[in-house]
Amino acid sequence: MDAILLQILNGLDKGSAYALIALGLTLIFGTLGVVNFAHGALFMIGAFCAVTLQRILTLSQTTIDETRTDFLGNPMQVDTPYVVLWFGESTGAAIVDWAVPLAILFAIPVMLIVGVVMERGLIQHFYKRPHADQILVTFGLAIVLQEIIKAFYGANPIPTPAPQAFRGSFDFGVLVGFDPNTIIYPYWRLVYFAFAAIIIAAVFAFLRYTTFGMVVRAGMADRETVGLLGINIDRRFTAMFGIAAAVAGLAGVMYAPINAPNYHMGMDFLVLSFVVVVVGGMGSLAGAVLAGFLLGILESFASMTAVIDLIPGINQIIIYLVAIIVLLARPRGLMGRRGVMEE
Amino acid sequence: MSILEVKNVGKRFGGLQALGDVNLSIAENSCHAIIGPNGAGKSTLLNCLIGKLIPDTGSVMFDGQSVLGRKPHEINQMGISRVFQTPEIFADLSVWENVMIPIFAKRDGSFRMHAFESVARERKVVDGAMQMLDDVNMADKRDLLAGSLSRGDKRRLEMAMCLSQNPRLLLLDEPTAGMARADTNNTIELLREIRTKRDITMVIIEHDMHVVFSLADRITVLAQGTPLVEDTPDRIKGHPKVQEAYLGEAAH
Amino acid sequence: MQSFGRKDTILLIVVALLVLLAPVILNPFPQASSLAQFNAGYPDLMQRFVIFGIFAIGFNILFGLTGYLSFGHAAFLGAGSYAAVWMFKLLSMNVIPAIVLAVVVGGLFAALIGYVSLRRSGIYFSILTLAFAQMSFALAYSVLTPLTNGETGLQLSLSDPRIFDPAATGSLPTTNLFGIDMRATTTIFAGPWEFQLNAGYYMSGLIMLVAFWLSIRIFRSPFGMMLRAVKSNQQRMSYTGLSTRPYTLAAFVISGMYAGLAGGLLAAMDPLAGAERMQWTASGEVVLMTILGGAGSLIGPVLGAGFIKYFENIFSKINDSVLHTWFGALPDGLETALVTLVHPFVGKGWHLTLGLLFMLVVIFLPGGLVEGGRRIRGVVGRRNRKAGDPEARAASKQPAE
Amino acid sequence: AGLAMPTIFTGASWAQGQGFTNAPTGDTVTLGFNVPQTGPYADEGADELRAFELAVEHLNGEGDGGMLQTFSEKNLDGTGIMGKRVAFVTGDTQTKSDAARASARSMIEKDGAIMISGGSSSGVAVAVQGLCQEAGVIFMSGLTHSNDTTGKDKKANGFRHFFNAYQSGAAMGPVLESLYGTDRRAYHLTADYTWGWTTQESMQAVTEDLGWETVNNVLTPLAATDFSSYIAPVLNSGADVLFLNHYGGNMVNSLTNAVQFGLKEAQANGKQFEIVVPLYSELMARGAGRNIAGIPGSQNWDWKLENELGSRYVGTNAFTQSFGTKYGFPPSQAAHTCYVQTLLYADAVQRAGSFNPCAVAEALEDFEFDGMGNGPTLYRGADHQCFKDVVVTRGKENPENEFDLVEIIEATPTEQVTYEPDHPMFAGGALGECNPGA
Amino acid sequence: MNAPTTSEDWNPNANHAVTAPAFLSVWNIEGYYGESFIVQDVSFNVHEGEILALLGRNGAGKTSTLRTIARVGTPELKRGEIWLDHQPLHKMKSYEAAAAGIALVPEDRRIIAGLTVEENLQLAQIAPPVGWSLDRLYELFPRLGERRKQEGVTLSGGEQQMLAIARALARDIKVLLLDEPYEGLAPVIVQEIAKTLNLIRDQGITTIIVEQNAVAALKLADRAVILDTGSVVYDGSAQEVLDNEKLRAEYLAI
Ligand SMILES: Nc1ncnc2c1ncn2[C@@H]1O[C@H](COP(=O)(O)OP(=O)(O)OP(=O)(O)O)[C@@H](O)[C@H]1O
Ligand SMILES: Nc1ncnc2c1ncn2[C@@H]1O[C@H](COP(=O)(O)OP(=O)(O)OP(=O)(O)O)[C@@H](O)[C@H]1O
Ligand SMILES: [Mg+2]
Ligand SMILES: [Mg+2]
Repeated sequence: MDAILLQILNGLDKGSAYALIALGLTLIFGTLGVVNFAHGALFMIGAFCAVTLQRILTLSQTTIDETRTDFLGNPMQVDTPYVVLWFGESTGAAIVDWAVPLAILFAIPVMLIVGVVMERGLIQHFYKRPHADQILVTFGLAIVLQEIIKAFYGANPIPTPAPQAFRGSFDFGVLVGFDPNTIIYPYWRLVYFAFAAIIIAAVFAFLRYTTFGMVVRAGMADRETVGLLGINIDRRFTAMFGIAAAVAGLAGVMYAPINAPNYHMGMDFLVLSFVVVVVGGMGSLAGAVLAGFLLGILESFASMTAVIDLIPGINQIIIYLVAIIVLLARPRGLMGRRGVMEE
Repeated sequence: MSILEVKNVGKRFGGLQALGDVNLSIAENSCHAIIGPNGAGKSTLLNCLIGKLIPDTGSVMFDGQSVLGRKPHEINQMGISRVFQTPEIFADLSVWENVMIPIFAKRDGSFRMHAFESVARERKVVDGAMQMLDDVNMADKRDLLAGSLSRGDKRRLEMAMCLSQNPRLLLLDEPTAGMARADTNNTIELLREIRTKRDITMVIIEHDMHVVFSLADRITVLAQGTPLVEDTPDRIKGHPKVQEAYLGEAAH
Repeated sequence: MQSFGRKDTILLIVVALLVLLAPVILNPFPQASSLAQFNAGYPDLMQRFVIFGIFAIGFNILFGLTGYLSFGHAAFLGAGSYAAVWMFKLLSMNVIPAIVLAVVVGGLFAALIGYVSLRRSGIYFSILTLAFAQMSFALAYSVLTPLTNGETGLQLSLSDPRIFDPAATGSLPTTNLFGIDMRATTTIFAGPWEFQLNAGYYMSGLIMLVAFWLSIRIFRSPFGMMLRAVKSNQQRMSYTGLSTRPYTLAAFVISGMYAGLAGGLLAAMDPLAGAERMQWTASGEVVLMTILGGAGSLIGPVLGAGFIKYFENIFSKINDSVLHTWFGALPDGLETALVTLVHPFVGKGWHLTLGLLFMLVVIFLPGGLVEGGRRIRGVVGRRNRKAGDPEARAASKQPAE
Repeated sequence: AGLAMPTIFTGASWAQGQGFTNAPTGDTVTLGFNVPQTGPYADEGADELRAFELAVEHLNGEGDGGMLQTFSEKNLDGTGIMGKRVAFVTGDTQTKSDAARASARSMIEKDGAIMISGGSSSGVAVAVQGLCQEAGVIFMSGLTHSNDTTGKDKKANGFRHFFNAYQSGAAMGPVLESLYGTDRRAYHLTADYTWGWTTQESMQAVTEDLGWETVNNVLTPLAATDFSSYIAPVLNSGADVLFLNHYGGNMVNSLTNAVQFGLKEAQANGKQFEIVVPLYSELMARGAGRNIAGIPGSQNWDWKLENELGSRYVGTNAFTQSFGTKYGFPPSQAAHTCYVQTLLYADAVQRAGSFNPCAVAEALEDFEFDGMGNGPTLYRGADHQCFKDVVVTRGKENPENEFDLVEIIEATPTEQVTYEPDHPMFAGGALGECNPGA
Repeated sequence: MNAPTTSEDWNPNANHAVTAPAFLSVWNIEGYYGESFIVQDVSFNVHEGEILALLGRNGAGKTSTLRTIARVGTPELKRGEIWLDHQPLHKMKSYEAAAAGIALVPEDRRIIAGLTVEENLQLAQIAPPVGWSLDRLYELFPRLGERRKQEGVTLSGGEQQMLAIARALARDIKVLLLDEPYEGLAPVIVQEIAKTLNLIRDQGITTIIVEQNAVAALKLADRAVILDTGSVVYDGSAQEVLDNEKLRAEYLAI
């Protein structure tokens, strides 16, 4: 029982990550109809916003300490971050410590710019082109973005810890009456869960309580006619792209403490996010979120020893197996709309 | 002897009873027109005949066999072809490939693995397609992409595709809408000619009364999903209820 | 028009000549020159060109004609490789049984996956195929290790039964075609040039020509026309009395057999089958090859395959010391500047170059590399036709009808 | 000679004339360095490549000579190998066996490489080793830790300097005992492929010999990025030690996740909960950041060895000095093993007096040497595995900079990590005969 | 083939920008679909409040001309000018032209998939200027009111036509371009729409109507322009076409 509760909790958290990543993709892919293979790269850039801010905050003044030597026997260089010099030891350290949350503020404008530039500079020429061309160009772009990040940050993961206050975990089990240590849960993951909920709610509210969503959907179905109705659909598509990039980027920022970012983390999530979006159903935000949670929870269950013992290797394939079953049982995924990317 | 027997067919869309309780019997080799106001359920009825929709109630018998429950391609292989209200063609193929495909379908059935023969060597099919395009005055456009045709031409092409199959029952959903007058007249001629040359039954939906009265042997008036009257053209023309609800001044 | 006409015959002859002369054409630089780095005429790469060409040709039959975008074709390639290596382990080092079984296994596997996946179309189909391939990959890497040898890949070993061959002693046997060693190479030294004629390459090349010829036949056949009809309007097709599923399934199986063939040939040239051959990136690669070359065109996919493999194998090997030899003759400052400039795009940066080229090709050549060829021909042609300009303009003023 | 008649030579593609593949004809000899330049191990590959370049420099008499001065054999004098200047080509394995083989084949077929070295994973090492065996060139593997490389997949033309999973286990046993006692309950998370399995198997065998109990072993998918659902049940399982049999990105992520779940601070069975990572690398440690502090693991070599454990490990400082001077940071164990392999190959050629792979192999087999930073070492002839001390390390609590992440606990002496060639974990393969390619 | 300049008050040599002669002027426009030259040097004028019938056989280029005026992407306008009430339409994109007061009811209706009837109408009122209220439109087409929650594309053919016209009226427009508005409509509805069009004219809206039912269109129209293979072959009063047998037979085959 507690094991199951634990995995549900785990699955919810994993699911919130999947849902958040898929949400950004579904805005571009499910709504604008652009097969965006660069989505993973956007997620990755988001995570590297956190890394970059961390680097900026730890920009250091280098002094030579003659009393110590480095590995080659030369006098040791000592780096002191400027923030520590300026604000004093404790405040400076606290600012560095809070780099990831601060990176949210940093990432929003960066990602909006990245999204808008990407749409204006490239994607806008591809709305009418075949999906195959979109795949090729966005895949090319993803590689280029990835390689640029690699050139600056290397291929190795870069640890980007959460603030001290959110390290460690919370004994959830005790709260609901289990023995200590049965259901523990890292604080940062609770934060991630809450953050995902807020972003998802905000995107839903935006699309639901403004006409924006309707216009964009209409524009995707028939750009020409929407233009005839006096609507500058290009601008809205650009805005949508910017929002989607920001959502993807924020998902990445918050993910950085969970797994140290590396330059190919986007590719690792790319396939998964497409699967989530399609299982959820093309054109449905709710579907993407639902599918994210569904797959997250099922993946957690499949990692239980009892389950693996029963079906060896199930944890390797569970996501794909579920995807196949869902798509066979429901022609358009969980809640897909008719006519979106069906041919 | 009736070739198509529609009994008690009903179809609902959510809260809307699109077809109430339709009974229709269409005589072999006749031309039967269905007219009625917009949204009366005419296209829906045709959809039920070709397997695009499955009616909620009732039965549809074609030549003694039930149509319901069969896949669209099986129904076509039974000998039913349809021209759609908005043209359904192979937009990315050339005009004459559009006409060849139905001929192949008629000859080879619903699937054949003719992967190593050459299309150009299929003389009969090629000639048949050319002949058909000649018949609808489109021979000069045979190499154009069907998708780049004007709307009237698309309609003519679709009709050629259906006719090239020599169907026993031809369902025409507004075949001349958007066609120039001259071509409308040609189409009427073509359909007449085909009727005299071959054994073919036609069901035609049209709002252009000129076409209806030139072709139809019998007319059913459908309104709100149920047949209002069924009679000969002359008597329909004079029918007061029809005039008021549907024809307006046009009949005068 | 749609027959195996003169144009197709010429195309086939040109391709055949290219395949025949590839060892020479691809080695344009003398062996000792600093540009020899760009030579691609060595057996391994030439084999890869034609084998991935086969893979892409097959993929194009499905994707180019029907528009069904499979993201799982690598699974058939991988299955073909495994089948072939098992033949080498169990039966004989002769490549014939291995290739035959690879084609059969590729086809059967494709029939299975296609039968299920083709219940859906569009993106839903793509994701279904992707899911199947990823499952195959994950299982081959882990649970199926007894069958696939997991991470390290399936290789020959001295203890294999190989019932039709004499027992191997000491060294591992090599693959052969009735005694012709697939690795046998004749090297021609012509002055400073060096050309390697390799038996395995010529066998693969011949098979590719046959595969290419078959694909032209399919493109020109009524079947090919039906596949294009599937892409254009499935509704119309079914109301015309055609059942679309068997057509798409047949195309899927045919392309699966091509993939199996390619997988078998890879193993025949180098008897190893690894799980990564089934990964989504491998499936993605054939998609990219086909689009890059020009989906739906006959020769495009082969060009795309060559393009990607060339960059993968040639550009990745250019390192800084190679750059220094190239620019060594220049003044020092300029040399360093040029090396720094080129450095990010070669060696470990070859991905960057490839990514940029993907973007450039698709932006400037919608329709892929074949479109590039067409444009070059167009420019040349137009220059020749300049004299008749007013006439040409008058002609174009005629309406389309 | 531009107008000379074409000469035609027929034979296996990579064997030309002298009885073995790619016999060097001019005044240079070409070595092929095949390392991951793209993908997750690109940084490791870059470090390997640096070491290779340094080795070539030293062989050609440039630079400060590095370990050539400390190496127990004195055959190499900075004039290349057998008087031929050393040239090299590089390639990208992409950490895929297929791509690695393609790259190696191009080095052999196109560039005439006589020896291939490098690699950063066992799958690639085994695949390329197989290829070199077929082609008839020597393979000096880089970083490969699976038992199989010199176990069931060993090849006559392949040689491994790096240690292996069995040796990790053997080395760590005593250390684990002294750190955590004999009454422990272990939980294993294991990457679900051959390297993971062999590592887990070794660790389980060793710890059970100490009297530890194995609570559970869970296989984790290769593609996993988030290990939370595997980590979460650990604390409640009754275990008090967690083994992460993961490598590279998997290890960084699983360790980060484990620390997030508070396992490092937790108490279980009345003891402090502990995490163990059997195979350690500097780059992984850097990726894991502060999470690695205090976590024990094993290494092939570390740049601090000579300073901390004395002159037994001579060579370490010489190498660190020349590497650090050239590149500005200390070398990793991957760099070290690649550097040493290159020198060992060169020396073997020199001693054999021939580039013929069979002669080289013979010179390497049962070769004993010293001064390469690992102390006295044996290249065993029976399986082409090096036997030397294994370094047991632990993440440093307060690292001074990003290269100073691990501290050495001890170096386990060679005897403790030596096993019989027919040990069951290594059974099932045969070296076969050396293949010169002709 | 040059356009016969039967339009009285228009001097082609005048400075167009300053002295735009009519309410809507189309000057020597040339439109291309890729390489194919479809709209070939078409010119005509429409006066404010006028109904112009644009006639011709299938493929004559009527739809292409209307699309060019509405500034839809294809056909591409390569030469010529279009002026609406001193505004240069030829320099605009379709949404700008729409804001300037152009509304096109396309021949294939173009009801937007995935939106309900009501949403289709709301969509038209997002960008200013807004025209008739939804209530008023439902009054005009009660059928649409009944079906307001239904997905637009599942309407019957005729209902879709009504929706397309209603959508144009939902905007405050100066010029209404109707591409075969009667197609697929029952005769009674045709009469209804004809009445509506008269009503619209009374409000000062200018209309260009393309119709295969030439007689119906001519009865409604003040003037007529006839196209043949992409060029203007007649420009004059509608009544004259109705009266002139020869003209009708030659260009309209009626
Ligand atoms: N899929 C559907 N969902 C909901 N309602 C539908 C659907 N299809 C048709 N309807 C409704 O059913 C009614 C009948 O439609 P149908 O297309 O059969 O009319 P019709 O007689 O062909 O009209 P028209 O002459 O205008 O083409 C219409 O009111 C239409 O809105
Ligand atoms: N997208 C296109 N690409 C190429 N040619 C086209 C395209 N659309 C139309 N055409 C061609 O342009 C010409 C004019 O077409 P248009 O649709 O304007 O005619 P129309 O007068 O509206 O005819 P209809 O009465 O049949 O609707 C036709 O010859 C048609 O084939
Ligand atoms: Mg209808
Ligand atoms: Mg038109």
